[in-house]
Amino acid sequence: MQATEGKPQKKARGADAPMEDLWQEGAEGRGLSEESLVVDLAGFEGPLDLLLHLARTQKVDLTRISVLALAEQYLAFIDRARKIRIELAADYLVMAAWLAYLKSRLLIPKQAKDDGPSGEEMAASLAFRLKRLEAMRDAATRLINRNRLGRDVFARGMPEHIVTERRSAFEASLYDLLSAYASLRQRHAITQVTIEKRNVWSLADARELLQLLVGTVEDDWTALDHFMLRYLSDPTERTTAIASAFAATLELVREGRLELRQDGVFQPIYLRRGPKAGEGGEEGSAPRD
Amino acid sequence: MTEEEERAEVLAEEGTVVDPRRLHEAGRIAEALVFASAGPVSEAYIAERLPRGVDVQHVMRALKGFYAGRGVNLVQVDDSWAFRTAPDMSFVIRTDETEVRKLSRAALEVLSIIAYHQPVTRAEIEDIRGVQTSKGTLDVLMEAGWVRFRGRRRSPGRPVTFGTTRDFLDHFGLEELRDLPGLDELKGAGLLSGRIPANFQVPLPLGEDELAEDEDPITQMDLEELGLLAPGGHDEE
Amino acid sequence: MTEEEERAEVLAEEGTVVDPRRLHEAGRIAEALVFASAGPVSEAYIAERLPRGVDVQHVMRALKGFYAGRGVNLVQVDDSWAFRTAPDMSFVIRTDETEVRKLSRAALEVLSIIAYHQPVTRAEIEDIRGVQTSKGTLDVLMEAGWVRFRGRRRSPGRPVTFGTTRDFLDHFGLEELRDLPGLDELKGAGLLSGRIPANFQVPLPLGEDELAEDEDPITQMDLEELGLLAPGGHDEE
Repeated sequence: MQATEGKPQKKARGADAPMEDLWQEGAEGRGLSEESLVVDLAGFEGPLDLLLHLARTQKVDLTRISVLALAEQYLAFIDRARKIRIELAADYLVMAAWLAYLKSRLLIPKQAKDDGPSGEEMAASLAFRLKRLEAMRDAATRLINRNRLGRDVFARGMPEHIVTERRSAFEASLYDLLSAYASLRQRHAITQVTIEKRNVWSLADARELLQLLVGTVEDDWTALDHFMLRYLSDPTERTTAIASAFAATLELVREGRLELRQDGVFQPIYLRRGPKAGEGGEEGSAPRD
Repeated sequence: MTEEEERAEVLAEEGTVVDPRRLHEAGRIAEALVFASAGPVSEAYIAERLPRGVDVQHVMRALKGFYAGRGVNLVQVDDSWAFRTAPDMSFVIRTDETEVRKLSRAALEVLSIIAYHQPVTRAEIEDIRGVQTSKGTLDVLMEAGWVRFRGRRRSPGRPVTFGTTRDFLDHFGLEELRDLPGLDELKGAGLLSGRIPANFQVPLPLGEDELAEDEDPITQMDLEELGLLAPGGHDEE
Repeated sequence: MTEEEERAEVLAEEGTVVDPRRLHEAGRIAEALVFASAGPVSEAYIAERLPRGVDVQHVMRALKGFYAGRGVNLVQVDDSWAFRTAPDMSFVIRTDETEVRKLSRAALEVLSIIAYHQPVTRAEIEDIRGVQTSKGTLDVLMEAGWVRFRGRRRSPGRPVTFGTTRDFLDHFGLEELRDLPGLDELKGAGLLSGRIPANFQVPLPLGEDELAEDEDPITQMDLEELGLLAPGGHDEE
């Protein structure tokens, strides 16, 4: 864009910016830098995207990358993620397994009667996929930076109606047709499904109930299950109630309103008033001393 | 028909000289037709309305040349023609209302894969990207009018194939698909096929000299760890 | 008069010397501005965007002359400028032509049901849509040439069955009915969400020329009986 006239120029930037931001955001959102290997998979679109990013850190043409080093990097990355207990999507783990296999293929001499693909073939196919993905990304960038209609190039603003080219006087695209059909069918399909309403205890429900209970708990240890059962009329609610209640108990313990004790695995959980049991229940439901 | 007209017509059919006045008139008609429309007008439609014996391609080419250096250019989009402002005029015309659809990174990637690989099935798109196409991505592209169902692949399951539309060409200022940037190089490099091309360089797997600065070469330790890599991750940093 | 001559004339009138390249550039800008605008553009607006020291009136007069003999003219409306197709071009640009209408939502729904579920009776269409279909909707689709009577169902009342036409396929860019995307593809394109029951199905439409087992071909008799012998049948009753 040439010309320096203030206003339109600024507009021009403004219009360009979102497109570029989109890309930059994508790059910045990746929690992976060369210095510190911070693990964050949020910015990546699947294992291939992550691999491509790692490959770029090798700073060589993709046809010349060391696939072995790449596999190492990826596996190290995944290890790190598991260590800090990041839940990895299955496809990341599948890729890790494949790369571990590839690594073994590359390092262990080929056996005589081995009919699987050779390590070199596997490496080549990986390099090819990375190269192809990168090529498509470059193509996308070049495409988006072309002179685009409505942004850089404009159509006649005041069109006149010319004799219609279509034989039909109606206009509709295949997309219109299909989306009409899909949403119609979907609308009816969904209204026919009735999902049985499940009674679920929310954490808030459980907390409220427990705070009520705290007032009645003596200084003696009492079993949690015991408590819960007392308030449950419907047996189907048991599981959800106990789960939510337990989570709420932990919260109350942290706040010092409750103490918990369990003698062993699968043993009943006991609770009693904590040192700060009487202090301000923020919902008015908790009795104040 | 006068003798002269007859002669002109014969000549026109032979692709030679045409009465210049007639050619001028044909140019005016074509110009008016394309100018009147905001969208591209097909060559066949224009041809039907030209005086008999005038070659539409000849007329359009002359018109294109005539407008080449002006503020408004005649451009070809597939088998159609449209007037568009010259690209270097964008800075004058841009207004506040000027807004172009913003595509997500994923949508843009899918769009370019469809453009370069068409006809392409959804499975192929996913193979190239290495991830499932999230719901709504193809939807957005179809709604924008850039992507369409093309047909079905003659293979098991007859999967639907996707391709781009004329609006796509129009939007990105392409005359035809062959004008896609870098198409020939990509083809030449075999990057538009599903299979690894024969000439694709196989990287040297043990090229230690190609390691990046922040990488260590493989050690005996690593070798021992082989096979045990998945669950543990016992090494300290 | 050529552009060059026009420019020379303007200069002579002015009595000043303006760089001809600058003048040409000013013409391009004015041209692009007027072309892209949705309404007539005021001279003041154009003037603001021209290179400094260029007189807008001279630029516009020169442009007007440039387009005078062409298929498109630059015309002045009060103090504003607009492009209009040349008056003698009205025989190609018939502005009285009916506008292309968008198909209504209801019509789209009915059309898509007919496409997927053909051969289908009116009662069945209504059953799938869950609402009554007005006669007008089917009429519109027939008028558009996308829907036709296929035959009659061999069931009580012998209801008429509907199907799509060759024009339907042409218009929507389909080679055959089997090219209509199926359940998986609709899902894949994001048109159907995952929240659909397991027994949900999208039918595979029956080809245009095949009759279903319980279907009889439609006859001339039937058409007359239905009172639907279209345009030709202006018979008195």
